[in-house]
Amino acid sequence: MDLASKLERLSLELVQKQDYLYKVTVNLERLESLLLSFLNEFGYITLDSINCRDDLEDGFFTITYCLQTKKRDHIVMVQTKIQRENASLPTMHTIWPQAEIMEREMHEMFGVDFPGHPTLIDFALEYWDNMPPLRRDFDTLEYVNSMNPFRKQRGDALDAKEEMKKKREAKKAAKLKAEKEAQTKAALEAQNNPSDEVKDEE
Amino acid sequence: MESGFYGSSLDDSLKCKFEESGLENTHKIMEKAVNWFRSRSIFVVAYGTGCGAIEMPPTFTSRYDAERMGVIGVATPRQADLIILSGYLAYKTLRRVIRTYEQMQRPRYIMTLGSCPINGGMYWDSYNTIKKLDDYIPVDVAVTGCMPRPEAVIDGFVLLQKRIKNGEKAGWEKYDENFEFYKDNQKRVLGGHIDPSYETDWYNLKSGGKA
Amino acid sequence: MNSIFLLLNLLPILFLYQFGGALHVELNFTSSFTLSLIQTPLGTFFAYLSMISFLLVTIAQKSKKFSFSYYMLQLLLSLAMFMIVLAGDFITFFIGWEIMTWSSYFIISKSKNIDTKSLQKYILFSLASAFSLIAGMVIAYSFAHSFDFSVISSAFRDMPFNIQITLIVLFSLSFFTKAGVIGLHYWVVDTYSKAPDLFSSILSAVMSKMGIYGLFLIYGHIVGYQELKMMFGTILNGTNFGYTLAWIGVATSIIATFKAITQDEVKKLLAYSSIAQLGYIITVIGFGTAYGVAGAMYHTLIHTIIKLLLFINVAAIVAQTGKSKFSELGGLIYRTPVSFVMLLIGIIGLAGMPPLGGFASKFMMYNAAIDTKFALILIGMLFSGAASFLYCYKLVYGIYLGHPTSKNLETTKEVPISYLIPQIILALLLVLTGAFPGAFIKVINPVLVEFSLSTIPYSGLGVMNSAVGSFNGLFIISAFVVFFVLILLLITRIKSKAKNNLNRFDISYCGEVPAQDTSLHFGFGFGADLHKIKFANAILKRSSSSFYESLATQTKKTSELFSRMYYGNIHNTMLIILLFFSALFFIGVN
Amino acid sequence: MIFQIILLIMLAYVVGFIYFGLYRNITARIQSRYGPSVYQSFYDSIKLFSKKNTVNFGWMFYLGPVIMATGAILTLVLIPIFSDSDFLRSVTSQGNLFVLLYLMVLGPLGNALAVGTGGNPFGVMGVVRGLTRLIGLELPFYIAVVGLIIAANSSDIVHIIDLQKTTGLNIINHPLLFIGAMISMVGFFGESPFDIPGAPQEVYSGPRTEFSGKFLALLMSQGSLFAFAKLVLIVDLFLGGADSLEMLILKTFAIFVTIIFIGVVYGRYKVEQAVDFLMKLPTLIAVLGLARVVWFG
Repeated sequence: MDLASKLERLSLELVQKQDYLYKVTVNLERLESLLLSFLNEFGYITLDSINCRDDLEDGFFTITYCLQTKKRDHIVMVQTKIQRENASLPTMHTIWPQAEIMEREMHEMFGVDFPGHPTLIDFALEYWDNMPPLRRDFDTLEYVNSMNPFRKQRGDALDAKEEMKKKREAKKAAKLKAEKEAQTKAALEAQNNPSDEVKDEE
Repeated sequence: MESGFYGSSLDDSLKCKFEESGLENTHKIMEKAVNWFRSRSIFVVAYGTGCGAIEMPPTFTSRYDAERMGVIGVATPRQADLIILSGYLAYKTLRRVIRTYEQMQRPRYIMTLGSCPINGGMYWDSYNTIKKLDDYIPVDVAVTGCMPRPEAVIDGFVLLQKRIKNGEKAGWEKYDENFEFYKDNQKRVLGGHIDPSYETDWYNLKSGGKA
Repeated sequence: MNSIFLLLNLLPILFLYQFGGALHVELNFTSSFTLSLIQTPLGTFFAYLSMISFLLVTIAQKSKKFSFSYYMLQLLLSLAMFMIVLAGDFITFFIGWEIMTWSSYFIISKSKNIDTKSLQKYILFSLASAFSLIAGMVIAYSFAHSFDFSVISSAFRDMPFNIQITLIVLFSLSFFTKAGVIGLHYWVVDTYSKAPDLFSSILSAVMSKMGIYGLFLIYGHIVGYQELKMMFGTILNGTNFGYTLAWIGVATSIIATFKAITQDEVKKLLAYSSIAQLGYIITVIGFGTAYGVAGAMYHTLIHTIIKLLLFINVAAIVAQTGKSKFSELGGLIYRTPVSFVMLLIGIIGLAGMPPLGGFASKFMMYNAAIDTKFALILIGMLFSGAASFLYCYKLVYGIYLGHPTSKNLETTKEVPISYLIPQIILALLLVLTGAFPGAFIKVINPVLVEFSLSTIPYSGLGVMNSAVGSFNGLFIISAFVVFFVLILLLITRIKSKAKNNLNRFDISYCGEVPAQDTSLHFGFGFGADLHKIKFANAILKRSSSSFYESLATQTKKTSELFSRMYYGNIHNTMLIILLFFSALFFIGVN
Repeated sequence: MIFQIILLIMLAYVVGFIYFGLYRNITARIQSRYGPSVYQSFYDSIKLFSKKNTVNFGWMFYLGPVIMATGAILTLVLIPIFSDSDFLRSVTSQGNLFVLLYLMVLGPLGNALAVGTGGNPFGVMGVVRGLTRLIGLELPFYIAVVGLIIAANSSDIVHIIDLQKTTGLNIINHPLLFIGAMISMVGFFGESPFDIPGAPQEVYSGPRTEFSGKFLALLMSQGSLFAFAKLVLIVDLFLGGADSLEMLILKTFAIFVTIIFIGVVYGRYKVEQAVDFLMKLPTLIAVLGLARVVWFG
């Protein structure tokens, strides 16, 4: 592929993930210049999305920029890693205007800072003062239980699992019973009409 | 605290007059008549909070035609009697819903669609979705299902109409009586950034009112 | 000082009242040069109109400090108008006209907002008006050998047709400029909006009426409506002349109405509205029927009342808040309630709605158009009337309704009482003219006799009669009041607890709570749709300023050409002069 | 006379509300629905009158609907209802067609003032759209009215009705004027395609955004009175008035149904589209009718 050779000159490797999906991994220092060259030199005019993955165990965020050309026939993912603590990224809203809202969301959900971003304010959440909710060290369940406890049951509610089990067992028992009854009935009938068998044999 | 900021003014003033002249029965009949008219004409502001919003167009248009029961959609909360909340409510939505509800004129009713407003539904463990709507605003009719079909919604209308006709105690009266309870709950979940309640000076009632 | 000038302003009224219609003064300087003052019914009407206006404006001026020279100039102006409307000959008329121009010029130059360009515009157009007047005068003198109105009037019939036309055009141009007909209105808007706030009311209410008086004088008095009919022939039931003039008036009113809607400055809107209303008067003034004259005169009266009221109101608001744009004002209704009610009465009059006086005058004008079967003219008038609702609403909404656009508007106090007294008097006048339109018939009939037209039948104070129908102003206003009170009583009997004076932010705003700095005033929204309408856009995008500006540059270039002759080599200049004179001589010999 | 006025107002109230019930019913049938009860408008208005609280932004907000209702009732009273009898003849002779043309705008002005006081920008947006639309909307109607006045040489409606008894109905004599007036009427009734001022999807509810409870009920009531008045005006001007109650209802209902049928099938024009349209075809039609009256009539 043409792009692969171009990237090779920049000593970057293009990895094919699927037949329309490619990946480039780059370090943070070279990210901005690479994205610029993707736009200006390689013709990747569309920024699809900016994604963030929280690698809690390794202590960094993996950021992925998905780019497309005008043809829309394949996607290139530009991937980089940043530190989780005081995470910060260069803002792309001057290059792709749509990046403004994506970065705003990422700031809200992961707490990534974008120096120079004009509207780093509330996006979907209002007045959120807790840890950014999509970080993996944010204990959602605990938060939910403290903020929104479950409704107290009325008392007449039944455990669905056990009820289903009971129901199934009852059904099974009924089936077995019916089979047994059918067998005994058949046996009785056989005893009552022995001549038929004889006739048949004949 | 005063209970019922907007106590039933029409009924109270009339009641006194009728009682003075010994005509309690007339008052009762009048009240019944008014209740019947109220049940026959319900203006709805359809607040599409979640996926259930998609069930409202068929309810109000040719297929199911809620208008034949006197239920018709309006655009502003000022004119509405009933607000339909169709689905889960995020905190952000809740703030707007409270605002819309407080802008409606009494008597006012709330109907919810789906299980999310009752127990969070499939969003039960979301960091951003409330689980019990009736903690924050009084729900009159909850139509269950995920999502309820228009028939179920119409069934909800019928139930509401029956209640209005019988003069049962409605949610708005509970809201006025337990205003502090509701406001405390709202404040707990929405934090300190709760919208001003213009119809009752809630802040001054709690702090400046007594001092 | 104010009270002294107040008394001085009362004097002419007493003077007029004392003479009671029999004023006739002649000052003979030589045998052929006489200054005369004659009191005609028409002149008396205009004299009272301007004198009372000056009196009311002087009352309003008490609240602000004005210099002695300002008062003197204003007094001079009122004297000049007194001279104009009572003049019996053209010399007196012209002297009054010039004093009016110059005294008003000096008053306008005292304003804080005025710039040189607007002043130049004003004086240039005033001078053009005067020149055209004096040209007409000289031509008329050359035939009549007198400046006296009656002599010229009788001599007019014997003049050649082209001289008659020239005279009518010259005089009309002069008075059109004063009244601000479209095309000649270039000075009006700037001058009205940049003059001292209270003086704008005089400019709009009184000074423009001098143009109307002049038109009446020419068409009714000097030429005579019968003569106009004979000169130009008839179309439908009216004259050709009236029809042409009516189109000028209708175009003026329609264009000015659309322009008014898009203005952001309050006084500019009022200035354009003034042009539009004078357009109505010019429409009917040339019809040459009793109802046309009556409509024009009634509307003159109503427009004077309304424009005084509105300009004084706006002046008070500007003085109180320091703001003069719709986008900077708003939400003053509960701060200045009396002013609001006054403005409301003013705009109901301006829009011409019953039961106030504005309707009676419009009714008269419309009936005049029906009487002459000028249907398209009438539709044009109705059309501009319908469009005028927009600027009327903009006026009241932009200033008083909606939301305050700045902090200090929330603490504004009611305007001083001296501003309110004239407004209340004018509002009462407006109500009275609406309730008793028949009273005006008594005023108008002597004028109609003066113009040798048929008189209008009179049947009761409240009834306004016209050729094609009548209406009872008193009945309508009393029925309105009765129904209003009844419905108000009914609705207040319905007990549903209404929380009075709700917080202004508690509005249905899609579930949101507007913040303190959310822009909620719709002041800019007016006229936005108008630009998308093809017809309106065609009017709005054109402007007379480009024409006048190109005229100015052309003049400048021509004068540069001439000035080049005087610079450089003196011999060349001498040579050119020599050649010029020899050429003249040559032509002369041949 | 006072008794007659009260009778008239009650008649207009009932007939107007039933017409609006029928309007909703007919619209529903056209959209293959059942539609509400015919008396639905009564239910709505009684319910709104019995609302327990009503927002109020101050005295001008309070007075606006009252002015609007006053304008409607005054209009109603000044229009001759019956052609033959002396029913309210002494009242209707106090006004004429020009008074009515301007009275019809007085109510909306009162409403506009209240909307402005309410301070809702959506409401004011609706009012401005309404007033802008009025520029185009009144044009064909004015032309039609002027044509009739010139044809009858009188602005007195009673005279226009009387004249039709000898010369024949105006709808036959001046069909072009009738078409022009009817197109305007569609807009005066707030029907599509000229229903932009209160468009619910765009400007909330337009001018009515902040009105609730008894104010909204008052607006609805005056709306039905006013609608009846407008229908009677059209009947008087073009259909020769009515000499009995049955004829009145028959004729007004015919006009009303026509307007509904026009309104149901069209989409909504933007303001500028509406004005542009009204200034072209309907105005042209009406001007042709007018030219016929002035030059050949």
